[in-house]
Amino acid sequence: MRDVACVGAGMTIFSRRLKETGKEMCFEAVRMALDEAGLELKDIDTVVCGSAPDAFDGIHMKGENLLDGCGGAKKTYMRVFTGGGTGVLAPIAGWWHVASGVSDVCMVICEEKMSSCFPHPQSAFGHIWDPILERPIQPNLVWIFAMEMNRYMHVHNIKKEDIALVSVKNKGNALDHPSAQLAAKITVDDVLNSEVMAWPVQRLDISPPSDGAAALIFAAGDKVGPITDNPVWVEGVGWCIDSTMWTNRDLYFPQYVAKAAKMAYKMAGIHNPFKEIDVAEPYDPFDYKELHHMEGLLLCKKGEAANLTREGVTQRDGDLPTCPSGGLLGVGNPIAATMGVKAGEIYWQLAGKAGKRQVPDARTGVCQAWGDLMQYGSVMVMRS
Amino acid sequence: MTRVGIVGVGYTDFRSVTPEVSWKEIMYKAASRAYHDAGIDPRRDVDSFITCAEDYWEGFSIFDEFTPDQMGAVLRPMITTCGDGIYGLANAFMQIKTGLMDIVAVEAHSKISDLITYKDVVLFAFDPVYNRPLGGHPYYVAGLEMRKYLGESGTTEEGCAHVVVKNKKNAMRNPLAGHEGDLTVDQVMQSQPMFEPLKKLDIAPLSDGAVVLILASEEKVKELTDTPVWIKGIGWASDTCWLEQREWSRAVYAELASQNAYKMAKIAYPKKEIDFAEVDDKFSYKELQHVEAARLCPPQSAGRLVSEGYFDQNGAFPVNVSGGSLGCGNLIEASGLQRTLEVALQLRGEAGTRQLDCETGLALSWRGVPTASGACIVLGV
Amino acid sequence: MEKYPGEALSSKKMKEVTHEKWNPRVKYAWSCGEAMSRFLNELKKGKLIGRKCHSCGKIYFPPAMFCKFCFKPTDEWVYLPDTGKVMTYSISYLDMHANRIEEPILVGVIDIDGASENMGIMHYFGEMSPDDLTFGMKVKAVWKPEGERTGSVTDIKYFKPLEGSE
Amino acid sequence: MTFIDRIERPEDFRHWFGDMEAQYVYTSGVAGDKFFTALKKGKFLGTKCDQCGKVYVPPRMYCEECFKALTEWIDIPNKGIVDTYTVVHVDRDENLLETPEIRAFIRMEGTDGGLVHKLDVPAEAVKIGMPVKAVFKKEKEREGRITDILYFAK
Repeated sequence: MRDVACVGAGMTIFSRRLKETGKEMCFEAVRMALDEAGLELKDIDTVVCGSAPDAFDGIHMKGENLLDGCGGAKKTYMRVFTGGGTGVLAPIAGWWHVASGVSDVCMVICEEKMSSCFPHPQSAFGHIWDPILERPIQPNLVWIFAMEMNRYMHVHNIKKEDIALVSVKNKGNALDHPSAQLAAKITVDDVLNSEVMAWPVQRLDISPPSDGAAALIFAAGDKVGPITDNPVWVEGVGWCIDSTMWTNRDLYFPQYVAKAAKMAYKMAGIHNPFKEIDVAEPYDPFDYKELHHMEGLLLCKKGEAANLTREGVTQRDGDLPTCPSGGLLGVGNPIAATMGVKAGEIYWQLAGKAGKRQVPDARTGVCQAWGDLMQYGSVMVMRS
Repeated sequence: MTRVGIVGVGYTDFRSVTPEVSWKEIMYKAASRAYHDAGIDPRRDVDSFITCAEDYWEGFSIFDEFTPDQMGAVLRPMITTCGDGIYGLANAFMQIKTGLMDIVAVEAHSKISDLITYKDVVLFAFDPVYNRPLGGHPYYVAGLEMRKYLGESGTTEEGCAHVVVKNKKNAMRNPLAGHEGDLTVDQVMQSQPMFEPLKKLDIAPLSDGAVVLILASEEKVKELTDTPVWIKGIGWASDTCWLEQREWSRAVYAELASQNAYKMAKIAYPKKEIDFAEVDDKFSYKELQHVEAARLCPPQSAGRLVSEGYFDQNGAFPVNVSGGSLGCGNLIEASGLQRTLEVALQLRGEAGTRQLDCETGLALSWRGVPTASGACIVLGV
Repeated sequence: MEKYPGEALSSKKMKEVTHEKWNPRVKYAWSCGEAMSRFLNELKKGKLIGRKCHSCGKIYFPPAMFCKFCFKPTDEWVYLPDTGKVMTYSISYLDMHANRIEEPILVGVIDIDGASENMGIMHYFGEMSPDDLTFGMKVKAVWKPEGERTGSVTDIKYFKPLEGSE
Repeated sequence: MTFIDRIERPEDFRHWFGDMEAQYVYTSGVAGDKFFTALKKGKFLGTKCDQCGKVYVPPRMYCEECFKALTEWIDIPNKGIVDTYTVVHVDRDENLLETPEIRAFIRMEGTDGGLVHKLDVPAEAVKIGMPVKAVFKKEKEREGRITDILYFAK
């Protein structure tokens, strides 16, 4: 297994609508990553594109349409897609491109243009259901997150005030992120008084749909020297999928995230995640999900994530800074392109390039994505 | 680093309609046969699972959600590759080469008979601003490409008709095939012109079917089978996606993909070091374009050679003895695994009346209109 | 703070830049296959049917022809009562197209009695107010009249509280 | 025998009908917006890469090979040649068209690209290499879309 290091990252702003087409967004993110790594496209030998449902961009086999913007023209190019889990699974695919010895320098590029789906991406979400069992009920996607949040709150007796703290923290952190779409100074009361969508989920509990793209460059250990003296090594990868039938699991604990985390921790030699991890970027499309995924990532015992949040442990200057980037809640949620605020953020943090968001002396970081019908977990551990 | 081999194959036959099974059930059918063939239990022995699929072929916004149960992948590592079956094999190959995984199951299927508006979905892959607004039947792009290829290479329409006749005849000896037949060149030449010079019989008919291949590390291959098939080389590549920028007369993606595969397999003289090939033939002229691109015959000579029987089962270099897509049916994203399956069966000596005397075979796939992307795999014993 | 690339568009400006519109025609006739065909045909008769795996004893609802835990074919059809208990629920003020609605939709996951644990379906609740909804509550299916049933999960109108179970 | 129980009567097999449809609005992009704004005035624009000299039509925001942002816009004359063409006999549902329609890839003079579009030339008169030019809708009917061009013709 060859050593693999991340040597560059780039991303566009996240916005409800961008003027750029999907390809143009990819170009902007890839160009930024190349500039940061001091490389040109000829130095890249394979390209991995990660992009979630075609139904957002409105282009069938969207990976083919994006390829020239990703730098894939006349190159070894492939798209991987595991729903919302693509944000961290795509860099993992980039990792095995290099660790296998097939590629020396691999460009991983994730994109999503949800604004093409008119008037709201919600109508594309209408087709993620089983056509026989669920579409006839005409569900709204928020329903199942509300059911999961409800179950999580019920089993651990967690109050909404504590969950709202996550939204306050992340939207505040996002004030320091150049790509932020919904950065804001808000209070717990703002969250609790926001419009109820599907109880217990309210307006300020959710991340917004966005357009955006993000890129990461991975290089083999023996190729890193001339590129950078500040590489961030990929030391653990893990991914796991649960059954299609989301009604067949007790939603209070994401077992598929725990299995992916154990896989990554075993590879990275991590035995006590809370102690050994300096910065974490769990997937936070909803505020309760950050807590749900902190527990899935075994960063704390089941039901205790809310206490850590209340005690400020997850603040940037806390013992376990969580979502210092501002996450999906603050920066935006372009599904696959959230790689920029998950894997990309961990790279920038461990390389000491996170600017105002920098967590002091962070050496080991974990990022995680989650997707499909509450069924997919992808986890990556990096160290500088 | 460990070698990678195929230890199990599982497949359904290829038929135009399969009303008696849902997409889950056709996947389960192929997967359970593959695990049986490899002699393994997916719930214990398989480390990783890979599915090759595109959302709009299946009818789900995130098809990745609907794949684990029928593969035995519940609470296991699994991904969906948006590509042809050989792209899935490439991911499995790389996962094993890292040493993280020992046994990986790769699946691809077609339930295209469930899709009522196939041509609208193909058109939905066109660039939405420059190409799609002109509408029409999306296969006109193949007509443009065939015209350019015939013009540049001097190949005749009869040469393409010979491909159809050869493949449908080969399919007579393939029990899995769904579109076999004894046709004459004239029959093909007189079939309804659709996108001149492309005629109705030049186009491979759509088909349902599922194929699952089990890949394993060298150590596991030796443990599990005494007829191993090794992956000697694998490559995948794309020309630009712009219709207005790409090379119309040559399959550049096939040139790049086969080049990468040959480099890995240390093959310098493909024509001599490879015994037979299964290349994509979703349109008749594509087979000729692809054998030339993979340097399995001199450039611009494929049209003449196919008329002389050079690529027949008993010819100098057999191509598509399985019947190809023209004979078996176009399995969309599973076409690559269909090609690789035939190469694996041949190398295992399990090809029945199609059996060739061979030690090294090549499979090459193309992702269809309007893409310029393809993958190539070289297998050997 | 230096700005990352990208040019945002307001919804007004979106109409001013050149753009293209498209409504794809994408229609399917999914083959239901063995398990779902029988499941739907039984719903039309007002019955719930599941499938049992003898090697692990799990009873699947909705039915499946294979057991995803043992990766073996399931062994027998099993009729199930149309009662169950509430695993989780939500009270939604949004319909499928994210339009706000006054009268909330009560929806949740119902574990069907007789099936294995965590074997259930998502469905509506009715004849109850939002406050009545609680975890573990016993409910019973309310069916459409036979003549109106078409063989679909919506042949069940909703689940109402099971009498005498409070 | 994959399954232990099988449905015996074919009419018991069910099909479930549905769709995967939504409305879509696509921006033509940073480069596309300039191209189509010019097209609305009957003009063609391309971008030129100063590193490799490639002239892109349709114009790109970037060069595919050098992967540099392209800033040099040049006017492209309304002159092209037929690079390849096909005579289309069927519509999207494969019903025969009364009069076959011709589609072509027209290489724009002095560029490395061109446009795929309709060709208004009798089928027997079309030859690869023949010069053609774009025929536009009336100015006020144009909307800044590829369909502002009716077809290419001699």
